[in-house]
Amino acid sequence: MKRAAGLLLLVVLLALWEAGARAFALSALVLPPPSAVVASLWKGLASGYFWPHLRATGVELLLGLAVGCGFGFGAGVLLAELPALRRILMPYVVVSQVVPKLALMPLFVVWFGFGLTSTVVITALICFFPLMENTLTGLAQVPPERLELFRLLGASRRQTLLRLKLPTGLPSILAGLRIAVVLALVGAVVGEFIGASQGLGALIIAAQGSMDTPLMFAVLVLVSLLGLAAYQATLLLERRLLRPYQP
Amino acid sequence: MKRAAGLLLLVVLLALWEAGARAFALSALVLPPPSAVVASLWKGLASGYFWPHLRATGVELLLGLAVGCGFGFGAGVLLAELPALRRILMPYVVVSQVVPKLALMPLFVVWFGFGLTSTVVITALICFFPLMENTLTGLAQVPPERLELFRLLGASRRQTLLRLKLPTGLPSILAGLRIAVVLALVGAVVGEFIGASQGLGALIIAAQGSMDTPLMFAVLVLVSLLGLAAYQATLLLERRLLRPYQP
Amino acid sequence: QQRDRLVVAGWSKPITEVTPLLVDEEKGFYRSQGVALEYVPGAGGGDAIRNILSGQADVAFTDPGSLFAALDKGEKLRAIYDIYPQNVFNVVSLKKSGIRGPADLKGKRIGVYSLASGTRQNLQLLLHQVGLTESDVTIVVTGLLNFAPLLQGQVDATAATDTGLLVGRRRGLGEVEVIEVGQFLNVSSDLFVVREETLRARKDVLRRFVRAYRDAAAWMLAQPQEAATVAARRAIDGSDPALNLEVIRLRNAASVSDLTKRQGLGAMDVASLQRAADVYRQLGLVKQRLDMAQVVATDLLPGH
Amino acid sequence: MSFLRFESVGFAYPGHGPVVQGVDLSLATGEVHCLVGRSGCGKTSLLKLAAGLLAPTQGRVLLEGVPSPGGTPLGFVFQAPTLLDWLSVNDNVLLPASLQRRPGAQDRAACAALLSQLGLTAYADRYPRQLSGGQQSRTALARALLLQPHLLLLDEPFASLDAITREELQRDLLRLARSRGTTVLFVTHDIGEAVFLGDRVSVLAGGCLVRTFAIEGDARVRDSGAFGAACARVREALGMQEVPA
Amino acid sequence: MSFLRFESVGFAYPGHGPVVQGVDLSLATGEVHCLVGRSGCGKTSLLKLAAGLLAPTQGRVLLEGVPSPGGTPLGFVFQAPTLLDWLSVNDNVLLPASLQRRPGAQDRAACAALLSQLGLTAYADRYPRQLSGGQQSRTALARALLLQPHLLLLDEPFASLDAITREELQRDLLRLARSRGTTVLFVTHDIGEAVFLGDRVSVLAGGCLVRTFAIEGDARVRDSGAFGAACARVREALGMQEVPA
Ligand SMILES: Nc1ncnc2c1ncn2[C@@H]1O[C@H](COP(=O)(O)OP(=O)(O)OP(=O)(O)O)[C@@H](O)[C@H]1O
Ligand SMILES: Nc1ncnc2c1ncn2[C@@H]1O[C@H](COP(=O)(O)OP(=O)(O)OP(=O)(O)O)[C@@H](O)[C@H]1O
Ligand SMILES: Cc1ncc(C[n+]2csc(CCO)c2C)c(N)n1
Ligand SMILES: [Mg+2]
Ligand SMILES: [Mg+2]
Repeated sequence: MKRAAGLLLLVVLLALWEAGARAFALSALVLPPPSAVVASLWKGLASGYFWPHLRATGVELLLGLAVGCGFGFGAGVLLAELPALRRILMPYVVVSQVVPKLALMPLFVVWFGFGLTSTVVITALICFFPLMENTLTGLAQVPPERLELFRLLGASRRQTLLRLKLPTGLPSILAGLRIAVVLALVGAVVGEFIGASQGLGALIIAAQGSMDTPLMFAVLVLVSLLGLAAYQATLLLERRLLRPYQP
Repeated sequence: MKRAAGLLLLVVLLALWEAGARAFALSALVLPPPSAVVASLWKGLASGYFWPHLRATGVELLLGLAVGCGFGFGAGVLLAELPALRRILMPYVVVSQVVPKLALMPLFVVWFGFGLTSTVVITALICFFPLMENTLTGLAQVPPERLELFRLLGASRRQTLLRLKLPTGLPSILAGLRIAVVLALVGAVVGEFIGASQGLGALIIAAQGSMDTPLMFAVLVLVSLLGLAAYQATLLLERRLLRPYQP
Repeated sequence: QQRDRLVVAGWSKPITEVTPLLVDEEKGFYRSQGVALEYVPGAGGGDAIRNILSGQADVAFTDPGSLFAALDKGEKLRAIYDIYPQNVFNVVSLKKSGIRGPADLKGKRIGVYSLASGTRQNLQLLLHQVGLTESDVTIVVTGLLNFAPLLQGQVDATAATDTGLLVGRRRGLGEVEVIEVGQFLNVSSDLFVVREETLRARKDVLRRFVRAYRDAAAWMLAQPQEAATVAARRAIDGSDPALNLEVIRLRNAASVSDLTKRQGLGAMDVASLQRAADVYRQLGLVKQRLDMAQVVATDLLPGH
Repeated sequence: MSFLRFESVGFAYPGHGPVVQGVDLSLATGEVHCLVGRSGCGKTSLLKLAAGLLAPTQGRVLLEGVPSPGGTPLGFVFQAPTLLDWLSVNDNVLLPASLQRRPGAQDRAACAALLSQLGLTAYADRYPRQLSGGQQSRTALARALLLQPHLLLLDEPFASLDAITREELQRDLLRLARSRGTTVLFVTHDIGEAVFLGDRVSVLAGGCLVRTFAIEGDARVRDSGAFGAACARVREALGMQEVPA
Repeated sequence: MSFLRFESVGFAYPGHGPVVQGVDLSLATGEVHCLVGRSGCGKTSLLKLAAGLLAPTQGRVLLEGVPSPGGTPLGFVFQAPTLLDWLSVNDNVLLPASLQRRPGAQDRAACAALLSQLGLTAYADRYPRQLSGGQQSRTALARALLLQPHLLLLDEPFASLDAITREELQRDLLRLARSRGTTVLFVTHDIGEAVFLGDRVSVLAGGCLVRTFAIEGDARVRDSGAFGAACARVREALGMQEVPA
């Protein structure tokens, strides 16, 4: 039922878009009709034109996500356990986040070279932050009685972290992961805007350069599908991990 | 003490950067030494060149943050209260997030016109998501006994939301806000890359155009300071709001 | 056979416009000169120069504006080849707007790709020719899809390039008025630029590269059909060979001038560059007086 | 008409076997009814069925003639004190009022009176985490009493209180229920408490009501023989052999 | 040497007045010591001081001669059952073992034995939220007993249990403590329970130890006169006038 409602909404939206594009006789430059986008999408997929780019972005997304989430989670744990460090390092973390990566891309290219590495670094940098913040917050949400329990049981710091704080903070950490997954894809695509000759981001810029808006929207559809798949995978992971929480 | 350690770290980092820039005889076009950046910063501030841009970005940041957080919070509440809606709308939300705003900016300009509106829309779109996700997660963390209590007390849905779920989810929501604040600034600056001729983002691009890398870094310093100020303000707000939680 | 690795930093992704740099696999222009060519992308001429300054690349495919700016900052750079002697920039307006010449731009809203782009610099050049400055118009940053706001009436005119106008027309731009900047100041659009140090240390490889590029450009001039087909395979935006062909025709047209007809492809027009540099200085885009004779290195080209 | 009525009520948590089976019980208005039974026999579940927090899977629960939860104002004390961490004791107690209106002077006076009666006046401005276990239970009790509900559902409200406080509160509760005609369903593990408080005492076992005893007025005096005898009967119904001195 | 020793211990929560004052007490190895006192008098705080969860602001607490917490393995039952929501009953009980090693067959056997003794065998795979209040308390008790600690600190462990279970467990606890020489500090509100269990019973009031009674062996039999007399003495020390039948 819900699935049907969702599908219906999609069809209605697309129909409105198509009708709008026709009614206002909008130039494809301003807003291409969905039919043109679908045609372009189909062509790109059938001819195999999209696949290498989709693969490139997919690989960057996965690598960047792995690195970024690894560091984000690690930093969250570290700063949660060492509050003194938090006051010292947090400004640097904030700066690393607010500085537009697009502006720093030339520097990344100098440091990390062209292609995969730079894009992965950008992706990692972008998705690092939400996971860190949410880990930080999640780990702090342990009720004091349980901390006392673990102290009494002689649990080491590590055990308290792994077996108490982490399970308690899990919902919050997973919310961070959902944000991170979405941001990581944006990071990968934006990284490709500048530093790459392959990938969906590069394709978007190329399509803009040749003012092929149907192609650009087709690529955006691919990006969206990739994003939806990644998000859905996160939800599945979440459902598995949170199972004992909803008996 | 911590403040001193932080300051020391900053000085050491800057010294390393200066030494590195000199040792490798890097071109100032690639990585300007901090001295050049400081000189450029000082010049821009003293001559008043930066102020209108700083103001423009600040205004966009505040407006975008207000709109984005408003919608993000609202959507989080709505989707938390109506899980059916969540399954239907979430894909659209994800798509709105993974589609790079930079690619859509030209179309935003067509839809929303140049200048403030477009940038505010982008900013809002970007900072909307983390707040939504964290609100969604935070509101779901209420222990069932307390929900039962509120049911027994005949609390309306609205009251249960405002007086139980919200206070319970507050730490999580505030973590979302911290992420949102940081992303909003990125959004504002990136929005200015294309849609504006004023603001720190426009300044960054202009500096890139004239290959004035020290100026670009000076602007990045301004962006960082703005980001730190905004983040600090969020922390203060958080400290106030969470006071009853740490008696 | 041992080949020398040489990296070219472009201002764009590997698009049809730079087909001569993308066809080594098929045509072997560079291989036969003992050069192993690589291409690194960029977003603008500034990126290309930054990439050679940082050692990521050896040769920059960049516009004179970026070259001037870098020279102005004290970088030691040399221009070794004139890729497009013709100025390809223009300002496009709808017929009904009544803009016929640069003077009509006064008080109008004019779109540029970005504040860092050649469209803006060339717009400034054009305005300068009729005694206007940027402050007499409203500059609007539109991004690459710059004809959309023109069609929607959010700008009165938009600065573009010849290929931009071409694809715009194909996408249904309709009847427009075009002011070509080249009519007023026909300065080169793109050059190969290297660091002085590279020129000294790798002169021989550079010479072979220039020779190879020239062969590739000549091939593109002679065989536009074939070039369009190869570009369909190599260029990221080349999926439509018919469009490729038109783009290639435009680039071919920009690659030749009276001077190149006399001295061969790539010949540098020092006087024209000097004029441009002087105008850039008058516009305040560069601070120092640049002596282009010192910057141009002609001795890599055959016949010198 | 009975005030609260279970009509062959059965209940099972989803995915588990039945925990309440065929319970028929009715409480007259103003009756104090005590429920005893072994741990896990379904007392809390029965209380939640009465409150409408659980919906019976069989039969029905009627409160003043309508299926629970109807509009009857009721006070509930959970087995574990369920206080809101971010509210002071005062605000926790005032919660039921503040969900209906801006708490007025009258509410504040009622709150202060309850706090004083429960020995919490000095703790009115503390947060729950700063209280001892018994102080938390008392706060929860005060909250349930604030609005003078017609029905009180109490789940071992005095379990973590010392004997003195406990006996004082038993007397206070009885006085209050009698004077206001409040109907009370009271879960306890203390048989003496059940006999002292209850007009009737029901024994629950394995989800079934096995016996209901009416307690005569003279069994109300703790050192009377009737009290001991009533206790002994309840103990026996619970399956306890040994009898106290 | 005494096993657990309070030496003029005082304690105050930061920003509040003292809640434990000048407490001198020592428990011999294998002693079962009960602590009674009115709600809020400082029993839980004293227990936490013994466990080293709170550090005394005055005096010191010695466990086997060293300041608490030393290395003495101890079992603690909190006043509210503090179980981990995401672990099954089994895993909650095994927690102390699994924090030290991979729980082996022996641990699993000990866990199963405890669960069976506490009547929880059928609930071993449930999560805490699926248990009744008393079942949760028993799980917490099983957890405290799993590793056979030398010291047991129990904060009203039987408060939410029915009389039968309670008396069974009292006997079990006593047997266990005697056979293993476990030292027990036991907080309760039930005076009968204190007298039945304790070698000595201490009365706490306003943070001070006001009296300590030694309970003679013959007072251990619940229906003996000595039992009643001992209870009466404790009640009196608590300030209760009335005596039960
Ligand atoms: N975290 C805290 N901060 C401040 N005061 C506290 C805190 N915890 C307890 N108290 C106070 O200390 C006193 C003793 O508390 P404690 O928990 O030791 O009492 P108790 O004897 O265990 O009472 P009960 O029988 O009600 O559990 C109480 O008055 C209580 O209000
Ligand atoms: N959420 C739940 N899901 C499944 N089973 C449950 C749930 N809550 C309680 N139970 C089971 O239902 C039975 C009755 O529980 P209930 O809480 O009513 O017992 P009780 O009589 O209040 O016991 P106690 O005196 O220990 O509080 C118990 O066996 C318990 O394990
Ligand atoms: C034929 C040709 N067309 C467009 C450009 C684009 N462009 C011109 S200048 C500039 C950036 C200046 O910093 C860019 C991107 C070019 N170089 N050559
Ligand atoms: Mg119960
Ligand atoms: Mg206590």
